[in-house]
Amino acid sequence: MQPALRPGSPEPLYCADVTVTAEGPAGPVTVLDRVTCEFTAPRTAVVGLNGSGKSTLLRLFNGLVTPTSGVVLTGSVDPVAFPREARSLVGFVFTDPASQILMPTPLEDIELSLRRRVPDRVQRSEQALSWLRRMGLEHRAHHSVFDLSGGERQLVALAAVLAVEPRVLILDEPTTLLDLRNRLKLRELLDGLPQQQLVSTHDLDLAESAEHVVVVHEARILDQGPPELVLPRYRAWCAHGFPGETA
Amino acid sequence: MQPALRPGSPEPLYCADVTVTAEGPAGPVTVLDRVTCEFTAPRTAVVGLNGSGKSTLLRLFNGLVTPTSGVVLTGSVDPVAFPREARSLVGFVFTDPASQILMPTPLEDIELSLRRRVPDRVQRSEQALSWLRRMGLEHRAHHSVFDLSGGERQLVALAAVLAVEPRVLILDEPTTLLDLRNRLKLRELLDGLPQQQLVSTHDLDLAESAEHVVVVHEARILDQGPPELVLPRYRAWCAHGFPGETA
Amino acid sequence: MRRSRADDLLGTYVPGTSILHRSPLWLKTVVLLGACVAIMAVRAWPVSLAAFALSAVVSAACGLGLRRWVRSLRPLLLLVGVLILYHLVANGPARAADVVLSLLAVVAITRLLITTTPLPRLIDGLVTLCAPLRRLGVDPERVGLAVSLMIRSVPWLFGVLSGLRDAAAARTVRPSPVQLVTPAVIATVDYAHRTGEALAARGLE
Amino acid sequence: MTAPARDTRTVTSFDLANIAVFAALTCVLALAPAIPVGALGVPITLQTLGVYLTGMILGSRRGFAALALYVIVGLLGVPVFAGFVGGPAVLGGPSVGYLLSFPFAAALVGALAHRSVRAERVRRRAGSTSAAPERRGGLVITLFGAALAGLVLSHVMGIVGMMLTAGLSLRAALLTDLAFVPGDLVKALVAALIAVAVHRAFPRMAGAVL
Ligand SMILES: Nc1ncnc2c1ncn2[C@@H]1O[C@H](COP(=O)(O)OP(=O)(O)OP(=O)(O)O)[C@@H](O)[C@H]1O
Ligand SMILES: Nc1ncnc2c1ncn2[C@@H]1O[C@H](COP(=O)(O)OP(=O)(O)OP(=O)(O)O)[C@@H](O)[C@H]1O
Ligand SMILES: O=C(O)CCCC[C@@H]1SC[C@@H]2NC(=O)N[C@@H]21
Ligand SMILES: [Mg+2]
Ligand SMILES: [Mg+2]
Repeated sequence: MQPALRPGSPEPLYCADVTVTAEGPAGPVTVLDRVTCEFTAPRTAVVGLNGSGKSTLLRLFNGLVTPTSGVVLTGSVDPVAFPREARSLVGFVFTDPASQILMPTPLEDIELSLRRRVPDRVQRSEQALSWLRRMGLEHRAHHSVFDLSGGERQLVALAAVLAVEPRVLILDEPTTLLDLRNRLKLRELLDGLPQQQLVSTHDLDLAESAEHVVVVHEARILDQGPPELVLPRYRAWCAHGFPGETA
Repeated sequence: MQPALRPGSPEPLYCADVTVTAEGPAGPVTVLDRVTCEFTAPRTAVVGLNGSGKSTLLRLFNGLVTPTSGVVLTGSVDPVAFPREARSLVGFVFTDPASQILMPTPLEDIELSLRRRVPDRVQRSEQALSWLRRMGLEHRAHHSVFDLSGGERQLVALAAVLAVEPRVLILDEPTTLLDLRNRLKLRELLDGLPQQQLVSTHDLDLAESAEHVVVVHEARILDQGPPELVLPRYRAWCAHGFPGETA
Repeated sequence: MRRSRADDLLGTYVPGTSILHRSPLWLKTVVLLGACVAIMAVRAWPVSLAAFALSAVVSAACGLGLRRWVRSLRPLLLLVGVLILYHLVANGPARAADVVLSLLAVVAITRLLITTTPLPRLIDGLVTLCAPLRRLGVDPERVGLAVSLMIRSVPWLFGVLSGLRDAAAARTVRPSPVQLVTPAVIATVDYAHRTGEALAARGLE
Repeated sequence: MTAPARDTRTVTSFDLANIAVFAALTCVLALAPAIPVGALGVPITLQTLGVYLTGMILGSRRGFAALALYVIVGLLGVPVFAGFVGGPAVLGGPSVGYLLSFPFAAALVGALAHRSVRAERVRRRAGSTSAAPERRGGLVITLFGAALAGLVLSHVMGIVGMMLTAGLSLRAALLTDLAFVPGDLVKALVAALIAVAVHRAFPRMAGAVL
């Protein structure tokens, strides 16, 4: 049995004049600074330096971060007022799969995701197994998640999110821990998914595969556009200094 | 004051017929399987899939892992019998700097490294500061390490290891958590160091910069040689299946 | 990896050049802790009140500010309320005033010590203090190292807990508290392992 | 294998890291909101969860050291006790008995818990057919029993502490203490459930498999 995926009409991810400040050690820090943007491409990649604000931008859309000012819209839902609704629309995959997998074995973890929609236990187990099969992880179903390699764990985390059949997929640096083969495998898997995707990444090969690339720099959106235009500029900035910097 | 670095004549890292087994959930697992190798190049890169045994191979040389059978030599020291001596010869940089930085602030962390060799507190403080200056992190000396960005943290970890003036530097995936700019900066820094280096990495650009590349696959060394020969083969294996696999 | 305000409680040092900042640690400790012992021993509310007021004055005079002084006492509010109620009913107002004022005074005075001494100095002091333990086979340097490690681990632990809360929220699942805390404790043990390896790798056996 | 070889006499770097991190865990649990109950205002806190967990996971020697470290750092003035309190003042306060009991309770829990973890493992080695007997609940019950021993120890010391510092009668002290029992029972059970998972993930924590 193959789990059905709703083919998605695009759910625009939209934010207008969003500022996020957080309590730092020396007073408040601006993590996002009057950001306005709209993501509708099938895959949007967010690139930027460590600490530029990528993860914070991604977290806006499922209400994990609340803007200090400004408006956020996930599809037609306001994630600030209705975080539950936004979260059922958006599947969020964290960088560190260890902090995302909540149950001791992959099968149990995916069953946890299915609990609400599939009340029957036998059916639930079957569906969970079929998700693992899609990931090529059937043989790992009953292993402890601590015995899985980094790559396998990241795939389990993704399966657990896909099992809720979200309309939009947000992935925060999904390839950091992966070897080249797992990176290629994950890319192939993402390419085959019908969902709209928003991915933050340091892996510029993955960014290359997006239709739209956004560069976040010092809490603002510095540049955006098609990858073939934006990525060369980003590479140059990394090597020779960002605009306004004395490299 | 600029800390002096001993220019190193190569310290061969050598292992002969080394097997490492570990306790798995279903009986013992072979993590390294009769591995014989010698690393003398100024920079050797170790590549391989997740869980292939790279980190285990690196840890052999400072006695963090004890072989089940076989002989290991770090320079002329046997790290099994003399772990202290091996560790003072070898500086080891871990993937995750957060667990490597042992003190609450960068300055204290580097002072900790200097404690044994510099008994005077004022001198120690000064030398630690001069190491931070070399890394361009002087202004961060008294910040909590949790306020540093990922790149800054990795540089502090490296400085703390360099402060003991080791002859050999072993780095386990030092660039995974870093953005492109920090990756370039770390590479530049490594290029400027006189120490012999052994680096495991999924970052094939970094592997490209080594004089010698080793491919670890399923607990064995599958291939080694100059990067321009080995890396294309490794890329092909990742995409189309390793020898003996039904891709 | 993220700071919340709770992490700051361990890094309460406030830089400055006042007499308290400059005086040697042993002197400061003897005077301040001596005052605490005296307050606890005398057990008279006017004395406690005087000491309490004095701690506010010293706090202001050393450039720490009254606001910080008040903030350090705020967590005690609930406890103070309970104590006042109980002792008013059971033992009368004098006893209530004494219990509450001596508690507040002693907390405020010890706070003066850690706000005017940088943590590394405090740990050095502890190492010196632990010198006699050498005879019992305890290495004082190791005690100091353990304290530093503990303090640097607290923000990390706060980060793990909030990370797991986020993960559960993002999946709109409601795992039981045990299911939620188990991965946190396992991550904690893993972190301790990695820290131990880092200690060994840096030759700090 | 990755852990440096254990030496029973000295504190290895591996032990030191565990001691420090679990002392920190107890701090974090102590700083969760505390609810003062009873006449003396001794609060219900999550500290005892830290005590039971530390004992069950680290064993008696390291467990004692971890909680001793926690208590010493608190006595030095770092605000790590319930309600952000720190300093030697607590020695004259009503909760002194509980606080001083923590290292001993952790040691007691640890001794009992590690013994049963090792016994469980020997049983499994000896040809038990079940795939993962540790999941079958037996170990949860023995670990819960170990925590109960620690619970009794800390409550006895706590009662003595309240009698000495606040001049309560035995009866009044017992009544005050009773308010903590239901909560601590729950914490003991939670600790046992978590510790079983931890021992499953890190089989070497309880020492070499016999
Ligand atoms: N809750 C918070 N409290 C304090 N600082 C915060 C908070 N959230 C974010 N920050 C700071 O804001 C900045 C941006 O954080 P963010 O996680 O979005 O960066 P990022 O672009 O994802 O970086 P990386 O590539 O390293 O993952 C960082 O400097 C971070 O320390
Ligand atoms: N102490 C241990 N107990 C059980 N299994 C272990 C132990 N140490 C390593 N392994 C297993 O041995 C294999 C090799 O581990 P290692 O960490 O060397 O891989 P790696 O090549 O560094 O992988 P990665 O690229 O993901 O870091 C993994 O499958 C790991 O699960
Ligand atoms: O001041 C402190 O930090 C110590 C508080 C002690 C609280 C005791 S521990 C045993 C019992 N169970 C609780 O939940 N609270 C009390
Ligand atoms: Mg991020
Ligand atoms: Mg590795």
